[in-house]
Amino acid sequence: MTKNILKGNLQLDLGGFKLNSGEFALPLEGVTVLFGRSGSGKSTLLRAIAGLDKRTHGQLSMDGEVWQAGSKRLATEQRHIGFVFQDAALFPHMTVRQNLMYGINRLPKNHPKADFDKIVRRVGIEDKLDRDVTFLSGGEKQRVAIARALLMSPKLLCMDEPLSALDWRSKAELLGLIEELVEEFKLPVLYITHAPVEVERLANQIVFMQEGQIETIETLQQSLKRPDSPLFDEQGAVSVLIGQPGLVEDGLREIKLGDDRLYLSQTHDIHTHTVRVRVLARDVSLALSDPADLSITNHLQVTIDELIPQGEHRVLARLKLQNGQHLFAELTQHSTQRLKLQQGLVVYALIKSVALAE
Amino acid sequence: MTKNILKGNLQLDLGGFKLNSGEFALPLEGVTVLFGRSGSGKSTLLRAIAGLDKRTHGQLSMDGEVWQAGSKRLATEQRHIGFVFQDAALFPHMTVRQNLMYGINRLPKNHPKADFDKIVRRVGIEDKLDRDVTFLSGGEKQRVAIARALLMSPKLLCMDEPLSALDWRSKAELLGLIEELVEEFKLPVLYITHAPVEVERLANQIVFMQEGQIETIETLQQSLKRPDSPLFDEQGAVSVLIGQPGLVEDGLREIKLGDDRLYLSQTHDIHTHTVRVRVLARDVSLALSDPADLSITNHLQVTIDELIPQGEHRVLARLKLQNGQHLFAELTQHSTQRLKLQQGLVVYALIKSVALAE
Amino acid sequence: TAAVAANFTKTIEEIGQAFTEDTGHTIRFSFGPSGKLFAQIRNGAPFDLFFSANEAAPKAAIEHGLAMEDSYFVYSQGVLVLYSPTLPVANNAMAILEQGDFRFLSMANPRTAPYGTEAERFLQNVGLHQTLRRKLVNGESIAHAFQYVVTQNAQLGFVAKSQVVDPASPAYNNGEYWELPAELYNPINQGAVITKRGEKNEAAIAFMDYMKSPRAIEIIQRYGYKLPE
Amino acid sequence: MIELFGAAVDLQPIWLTLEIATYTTIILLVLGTPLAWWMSQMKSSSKVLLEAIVALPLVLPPTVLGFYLLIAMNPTGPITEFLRFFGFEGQLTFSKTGLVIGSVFYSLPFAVQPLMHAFEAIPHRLLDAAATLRASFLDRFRTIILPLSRRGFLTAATLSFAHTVGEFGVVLMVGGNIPGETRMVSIDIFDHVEAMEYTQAHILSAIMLVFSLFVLMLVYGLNRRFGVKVG
Amino acid sequence: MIELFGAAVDLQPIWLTLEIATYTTIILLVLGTPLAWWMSQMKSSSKVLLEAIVALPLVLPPTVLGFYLLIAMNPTGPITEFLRFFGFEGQLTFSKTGLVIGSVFYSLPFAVQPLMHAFEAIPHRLLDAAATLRASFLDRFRTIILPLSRRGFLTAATLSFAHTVGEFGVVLMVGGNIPGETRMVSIDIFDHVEAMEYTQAHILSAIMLVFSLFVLMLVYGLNRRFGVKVG
Ligand SMILES: Nc1ncnc2c1ncn2[C@@H]1O[C@H](COP(=O)(O)OP(=O)(O)OP(=O)(O)O)[C@@H](O)[C@H]1O
Ligand SMILES: Nc1ncnc2c1ncn2[C@@H]1O[C@H](COP(=O)(O)OP(=O)(O)OP(=O)(O)O)[C@@H](O)[C@H]1O
Ligand SMILES: [Mg+2]
Ligand SMILES: [Mg+2]
Repeated sequence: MTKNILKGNLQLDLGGFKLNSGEFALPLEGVTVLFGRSGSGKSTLLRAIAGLDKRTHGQLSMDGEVWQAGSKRLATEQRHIGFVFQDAALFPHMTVRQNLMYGINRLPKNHPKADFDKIVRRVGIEDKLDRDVTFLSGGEKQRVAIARALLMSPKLLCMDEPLSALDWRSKAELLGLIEELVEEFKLPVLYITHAPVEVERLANQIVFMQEGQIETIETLQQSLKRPDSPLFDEQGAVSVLIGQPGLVEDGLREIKLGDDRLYLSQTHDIHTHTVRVRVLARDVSLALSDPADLSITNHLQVTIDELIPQGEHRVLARLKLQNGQHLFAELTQHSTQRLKLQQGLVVYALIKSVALAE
Repeated sequence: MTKNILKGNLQLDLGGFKLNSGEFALPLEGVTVLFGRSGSGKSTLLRAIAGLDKRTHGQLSMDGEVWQAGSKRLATEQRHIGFVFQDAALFPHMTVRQNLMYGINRLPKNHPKADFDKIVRRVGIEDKLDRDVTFLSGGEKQRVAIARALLMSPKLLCMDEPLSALDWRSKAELLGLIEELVEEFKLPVLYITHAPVEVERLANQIVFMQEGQIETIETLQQSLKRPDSPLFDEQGAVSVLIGQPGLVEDGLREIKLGDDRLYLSQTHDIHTHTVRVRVLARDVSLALSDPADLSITNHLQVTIDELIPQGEHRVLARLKLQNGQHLFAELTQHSTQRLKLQQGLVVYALIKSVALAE
Repeated sequence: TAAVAANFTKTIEEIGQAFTEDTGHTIRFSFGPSGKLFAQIRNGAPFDLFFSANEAAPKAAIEHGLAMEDSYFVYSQGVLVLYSPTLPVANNAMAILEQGDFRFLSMANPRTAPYGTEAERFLQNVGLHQTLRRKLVNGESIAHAFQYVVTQNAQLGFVAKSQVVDPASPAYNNGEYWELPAELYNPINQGAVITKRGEKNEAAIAFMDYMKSPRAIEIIQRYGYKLPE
Repeated sequence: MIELFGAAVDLQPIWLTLEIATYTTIILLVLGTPLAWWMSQMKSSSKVLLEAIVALPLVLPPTVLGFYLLIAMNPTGPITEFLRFFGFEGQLTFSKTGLVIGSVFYSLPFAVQPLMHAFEAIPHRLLDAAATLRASFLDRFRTIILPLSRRGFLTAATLSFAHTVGEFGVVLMVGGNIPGETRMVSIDIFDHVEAMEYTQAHILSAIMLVFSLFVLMLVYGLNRRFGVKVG
Repeated sequence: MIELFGAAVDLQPIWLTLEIATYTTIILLVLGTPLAWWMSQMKSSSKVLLEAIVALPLVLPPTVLGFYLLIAMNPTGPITEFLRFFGFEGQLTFSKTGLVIGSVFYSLPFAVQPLMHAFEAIPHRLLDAAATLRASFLDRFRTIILPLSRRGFLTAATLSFAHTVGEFGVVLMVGGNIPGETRMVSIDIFDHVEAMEYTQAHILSAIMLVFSLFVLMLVYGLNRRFGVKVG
């Protein structure tokens, strides 16, 4: 079956840089993140997939439809894609509405039409339709760009660092929005980002790139298991726990993790069926016995799976929850020795509710 | 005494924006941070102080030397200042060395000369002197810009968001560098930043600006005491504990806070006499009794000074350490009630060593 | 259409009007330097008649088979005068030239304009060419030479008599002029031909005849030209 | 023929000049646009050669350029032959068509250079974005490139227009100074000067100067007011 | 006087042309630089007026411009009086000095426009940085502005030079066509055409064309190779 599979092998010589993807076959469900250092060719690959570079060679097919064969290329405007650029790339000489209608006016007659009002409302730009795009804030611009792409009812949505030019507040808002839109519109998405937070929130699978080549393709869980995951940055190791949202009581949101319960100090509405809870390893402490008298709300019984020594006298503990998910805790060597922690020991992982981010 | 005092009252009409500082007198010791929203006029004020805008009016004197009197202005090149711009502003048609020598060659004969080799080494660009500046990385460029300014042996160093264009790794490195240079060269610095982290690491005093006016001038400690301090961002409230560095043992760095001890999981050399330890309120937990069996290393006996309800069912607890310094802890309302916390109660503040940043 | 050397502009326009009054035909004129008009005729310009300011161009046109050989005739002769707005040239022209107490003497370019060639010949004949050589400035045409004098960039100059006797001219009654003795230079024959194209153009042929009519001759003389004996 | 300040001034050459300049400008924009776009997208060193060739009309004295155009456009010359191939009949030189062709050659650099710079300044991602929104190349050209290079078009149009108005050598050579057909105002002024009719020359010059100053100010003003900022 | 292809060609006008064009270019750069800088720093609407005035020489037919220069530069005219004030003696018209002054007027827009655009493109913070490094205004101009607007200077110089070489009307009017003194190559070619000496005209034209193409390519090539990227 080639349904919803993007497969191919693309080459592109830019003079100073050569893209040579190697064979790949991406089952397109949910969000596929392209991840890699700056200059590793993520944007080049995404542009090649979108047909934006004439010099592309190789094979590419989507859902069985051939997009590239040798140097023959289906023109970008013939592929059913949407594209969101880092800097929004809105047309400066048009209003917001004209930007949105630009693509719609060019859809073939028989192409399914998206619900304009719904998307505009969903993205939150219904009161800005007649504004000049030049005077929008960065976040507003990116919302318009996302709406413009969604309105094409694309079979594949490409996003090249859509949040990286925004300040942290807009970033947080738009990240939530994208997460919801992806689930709501059931759109396969190819997403480029440098930010582990975005990967952890959005990714189903991750394409790791290096020097113009696809290195590996992994699921999020696979790549978060490695203690040296490229996804870990200055905040150190991270675990993502996946659960079902429960009720809100007393200002705490319950998250079901099998039989365990996690409480988040976050009460806003959740529109998705599963929630990802991102836990920094440095926010997790361990206790030998279940402590009372402590302001820390979450006490999860876990088994120590492995103790991985890090640099600077630190230890990363990989813990197994009762439902099999894993969790990292970052500790000092000193504490590890003091508490005589070792593999197989059953301990309590303590996580402050206020430190948890959905 | 007007020694090392920058005082004045500056006006500047930019058409769409009016700067009207109001009377100010800044004792110039250590780092004075200009803080305020984007567009509040920080850069405009700093440029006016440096004499970079001809349209400036008002009074300004530095160390008793008149820099501005009415619309009469001492030219920028006559003021003994150094200036580091956000984007380095290196001269693209010169090598690194030529950039550095540019100012030195223009110093008056009797002006104290800075030690070229020392500064270049200190800033870490000794192996890049003959490189073309266009091919330096962002962090390297900013190092050159800092060296270029230091080499002027200025009486006042102005820095307008020197780190904001850098990635987090360069940011961290350069922040440490600036901190050390400021202490080492005993330079009064005027520093603009949006980033609370930088304020907390560097500031002695903070000038808060709003709509072209100076609102208040406070010390760092004063402004961190307010639970609604403008310095708190998406990471929530922050406390800065000031202590003396002790020894490193077992991978833990001891910090003396009066009789209390704090342990940081950081072992790199410290070149300064005091250390600032930045503690996020969300990283602090409270326990009614001093718990054993816990991986958390730091247990400080504190008194609850005040419990300040926040939004979203959270509570901010202001705690007093035994040496009088204060510390914030962010808790859920739920925990506050469960532990029956109240003002005056003596509790234990728990802080993970790995969560602490110098 | 008749292609006419620029210096003859006003004269021929007046003749043209008279021609229309007398015969009912109309004729249009295109003005330009003779050499350029010739180049244009060679490249297919729609000119039926060619009134040149020299003999060479119409003869060359005949040689290249561009014009009717038997139509050639000299329709007028230019008269050279020495003109100056400031110096008393009317009576002491030769003395002034011999003293050379002036900075620039303007004339037309001897290479391209017959007025220039003949002015040069005059100077050679009176033996002043060598002494005045450094004071000569060349206008591209006789009109140009005249502009130099009238704007007082040159103190005096060899110009056409037609330029100083025209009541509309800025030189009319402004300054003095001296007519050069005719024996000291060759006649400046201005030749005309009917082009190959104008061969069958009745109006053109009629105009060519009209140029020889008394009324036309009167106009030509009034504008300061001579006719060949 | 009207009376101005006591002198009879023929306004016909002014109208003709405006007509020729208008045609020339339109043709230059039409031909110059693809040429300038093509040059703006070139990366190779052949761009250098092309830039130099386009700038050549600047170096040649206009009369000399006119002389060669006269030869090239004569009834058996290459340009006429070329146009004849497309069904053109008649003669190029000494006609308005010829004047326009001559002016087009002469003012080419003034149209191509501003257009090329305008095209070079258009951010490529806007075109990419338009492609992902299903716009074909011509569609993108019409809806993105043209509106965003409005300033360039304005500059190209004014410079071409002004340069054609002020043009003399080519027009005199190629046009033949035929009243009502190819006598443009620059030649007319020249003729007046030659015929010692200085008053008419002054009046015509003043009209041209004031008119041009007005047009140029209008254009530069619009340019600043409506200059589309991109990026 | 040399023999080329069987025709006697006088190379003197070529040397003279290069000499005049060189002087003109130098003077234009010297005078155009402060003017262009001043215009580049203007914000107000008076910039529009100034831009239009600088562009005016484009609109006037060069011969007409030449005629007015002839009036303005005559021995009692305003320009001569002005220069006399500075100790100048002698006459402007019919001299190299006059030719250069005429060419300067004529090519002014070609020098000022590229310089103005180059100056407008220099990031202001580099000048601010230089001021904090104790460079006075003239010092900043010399060490920062000049090197960073090298491309603009190159363009201004080529355009001015090329335009002066190709210039005809002004030079013809003002110069007086004195062999060895004011006979420039454009007039020489014109004279050959007038005198029906077509071979010489072709040879001179070819020399000018090849030379100019070569110079233009050199300049555009250098421009691309060494173009300083700022920002
Ligand atoms: N049009 C181009 N011509 C030549 N080289 C190019 C071009 N576009 C990109 N490159 C080079 O190709 C390499 C890969 O670029 P690309 O933008 O794909 O990287 P990336 O992984 O997206 O990096 P980033 O994370 O910084 O966006 C870089 O070295 C870049 O300089
Ligand atoms: N040269 C100028 N002319 C007109 N307005 C200006 C000029 N420079 C700045 N402004 C305006 O003055 C206001 C204050 O600008 P300023 O750069 O001082 O703010 P800031 O506090 O430094 O902001 P940021 O944090 O974004 O750097 C802004 O609204 C800005 O648009
Ligand atoms: Mg990229
Ligand atoms: Mg600022």
